[in-house]
Parts: sequence; structure tokens; C-alpha cells
Amino acid sequence: MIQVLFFARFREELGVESEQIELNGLDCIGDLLHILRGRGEAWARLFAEDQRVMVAVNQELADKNTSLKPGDEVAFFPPVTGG
Amino acid sequence: MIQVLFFARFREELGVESEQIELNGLDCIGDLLHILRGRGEAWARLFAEDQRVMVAVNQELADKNTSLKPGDEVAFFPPVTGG
Amino acid sequence: MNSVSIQAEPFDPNRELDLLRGNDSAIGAVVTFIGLMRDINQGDRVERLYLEHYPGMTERALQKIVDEACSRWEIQHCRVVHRVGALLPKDPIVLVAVASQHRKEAFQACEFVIDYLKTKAPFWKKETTAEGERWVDARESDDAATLAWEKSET
Amino acid sequence: MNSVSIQAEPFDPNRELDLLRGNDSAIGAVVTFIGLMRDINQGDRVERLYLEHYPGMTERALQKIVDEACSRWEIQHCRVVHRVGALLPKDPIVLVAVASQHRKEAFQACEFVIDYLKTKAPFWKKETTAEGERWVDARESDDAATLAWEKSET
Repeated sequence: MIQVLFFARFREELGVESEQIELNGLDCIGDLLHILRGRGEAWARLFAEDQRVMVAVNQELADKNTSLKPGDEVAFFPPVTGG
Repeated sequence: MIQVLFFARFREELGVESEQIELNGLDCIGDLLHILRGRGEAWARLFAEDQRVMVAVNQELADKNTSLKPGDEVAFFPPVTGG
Repeated sequence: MNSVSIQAEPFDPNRELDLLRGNDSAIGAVVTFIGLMRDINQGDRVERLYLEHYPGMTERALQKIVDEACSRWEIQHCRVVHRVGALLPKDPIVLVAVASQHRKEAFQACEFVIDYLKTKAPFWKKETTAEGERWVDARESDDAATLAWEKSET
Repeated sequence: MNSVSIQAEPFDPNRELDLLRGNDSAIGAVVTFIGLMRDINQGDRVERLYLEHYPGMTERALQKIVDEACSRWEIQHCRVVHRVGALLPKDPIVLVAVASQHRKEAFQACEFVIDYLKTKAPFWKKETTAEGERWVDARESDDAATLAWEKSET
């Protein structure tokens, strides 16, 4: 299992803040994105290839090639706008 | 007549803070420097060609080509060290 | 002393400077950046702002940026304070303060930290205009600033 | 509001920021430089410092530098405060604060003003060490910084 978090616009548009996902067959962030896109229209749109999506694994910025292991904390969010 | 001021190390080493000088034949700062160098050892040393001397005419930075006219306020000082 | 704070409360620039400097008499330069809430964004009047963040990761991301600044430049102290929650126009949002022996390093490190914070630290702004609420879009000019630092070596 | 002050008294950074910003809600960035007295110069411990200036010309020179910064960059306000007279280690000597809509302009204008101040404004430092008093020498690195701005356009 991994924990997956969604922030800001993603959390609002998907209506999900946090969930547990089975790691079965998911080697990296790219695999996880593939699963998420298959969940329906809002998911497919937000995580489309041409969308800017930021991702963190265990609170460090990551990318689609970052590998996953049980217990990881994964977070998806739109480009940041602090400062 | 022009008024000539000396600041910081120049004032201390020359022992002069301010003086009035006749403008007779002095067209520019270069001419004035020539006169000052002729006043003795300390003057010749401080205003030697290889020394860094800053000069202002009427409170604006100037150089040896800046022309002089009656009533001007001329100031000589070493490179500035504020900030 | 390097430190990072995320807080809902306003900060006091003088107090932050005191914290930064401590009793260090070798500091010759302090450069401070303060980012403030503007009352206009993309042509619309903004009434208020809500700043969301990712607790835990935000502190780590800021600390990492500060560490990288310290490895790139000879600086003595760096402090970052960022507010979260509800903000109003003219409110200070973020403070980055860098102390060093000489000024050039402090200017560069301070600009580096705020440039990186803008594209790497997990904060999101939601603003309220007369038409309602909207999430603020990231700026391309901020990506360009980060990219310029990544290409340069010191 | 642009303004320049030469004063023997200490300055309060918070008060200077308030003066700079006034009631302007379009400011997004404030960059501040504070120059402090270090207790070491050229390897010697410095006990105190005396700052001499050229009254009248100093104010004009600083105003001219501020005016040039305003013509080079889109900035909204600039304030310069410089102390004169007797100073002790850790005392703030100078403050340059620049407010603008966006941060890049504020960083550049602030660094420009302090770089120019260092080579063009008539101040002179005399320091007291264990061996007595001495006039501080100008730094070549300061000349280089001014020259770099003179060669650059923007």
C-alpha cells in the first residue's frame, strides 16, 4: 500500500484529499498516473500528458520515472504559487 | 575666486579644510591641480599623476577636464568609502 | 543560524533581522526580500487570498533550498518565513533574509532562495475577486528564473 | 516615494519600510540592503569607526543615484538612509530599500544603488584599531561592480 495525497485545485476538482492505493504492479509514478487517468473524465483531464502536474514522493519532488515502494507517501499537485 | 575644499585624508595631510583661490589663468581642474602640486612635498605627493584623486565641481563629480568659472565650489578627496 | 518558519501569524521584519544576526559581529551585509500581497492580479481587483501548503514537505523543501544557497555562496545566515492561511492586500507573505560578510553573495543567495521557493516549495494561492474564488496560475517568468539558476554555476 | 537621509542617529528598519511603502497596495516586492559595521577589517580588530561626509554633495549624489535607478528599472519607491559620525561594531551603517511590482527589478535596482553609493557618494571611513586611527582604503572590487553596471544596459 501507498498513501496518495492531492492538494489545492486537484483536491477540489477530484473531491479526494487522501487515499490508500495497492502497489500491485505499480513500479513507478508513471504507472500510478496511468491507473489514475482510467478513473473517469476529471482524472483523465487533470493527469493528461499535456497537463502540468507536480509530484512528490516522501515529500521530495519526483517525476514519472521515480520508483515506488510500500509505505511511500505520494502527493500530486498543480504548479506551486507561493512566495 | 573659487572656493576649494579638502576632505578626509587630504584635509588631514594638507592641514587645510577650505580656501579661496584666484581663478587667474585657471581654465580647468587640470590647471588647478598643476598649481596645487607646486606648493610643496605633501601637495606634490597627494596630487601626483599616479594618485587616485576624486574631484567635484559644484557638488557634482568632475575630472581634470572640467572647466572652472568664478564662484565655483571645488572639492578634492580620496576615493570614497561609504556604505 | 539558518531557519525556516511556516506560520499563520504575521511576522515582524525587525525581529527576523535580530534572529538572523544573533550576536555575529562579522556580518557586513544583510539582504532581505519581502513579498507582499498586491490588490490586483491579472487585471482584477483581489479582495483576499488563501494560502494552502503541504505540511511537512513545505519545511523540507525550504530547508533544502536554504542548504543549496549555503553550498553555492559564502553566506553566514539565512532565514525564511512564509505565511499560510488567510491574507489581505498589503499583507507581507514571505520574508527571505541572508547575512554575509560581503554584499554580492547576500544579494545572489537571497534572489536564488525566493526564485526557487516560487517554483519548488508546495504553496498554492487561491484568490477572491468580485467574481468569486479562483486558484492562481503559476507564472512562466518564475520557471525561467529557476531555469537560469540551474544553468549557471554560482 | 523616493527619499534620502543622512543622519547621525540609528535608523529603524521597520519604520523605513513603512515610509517606503506608504499606503501603496500595488507593491509586490521589497528588497532591502543593510550594511553593517564589521569588527574585523584587513585582518585587524576594529574598535570603532568615524564616518565623514561632504554635506550637501552627499545628498545630491545619493538622489542622483536613486534617480538613475528609477530610470533604469520599473520601480515604485526607493529609500536610502546613511549614518555619519561615530559607529561601533554591529551598528547598521546604511539602508537601501526598493519597492516594485515584481521582484527582479527590486533586486537589481537595490544592488545598483548600493554599488554606486560605494564609489560615487562622498563618505569616508576612519577606523580605530589597537594601533590607532587609519583611513579605510577603497576596494577594487567596488570599482569593478560600478564598472559592470556602466557597461550593462538595463
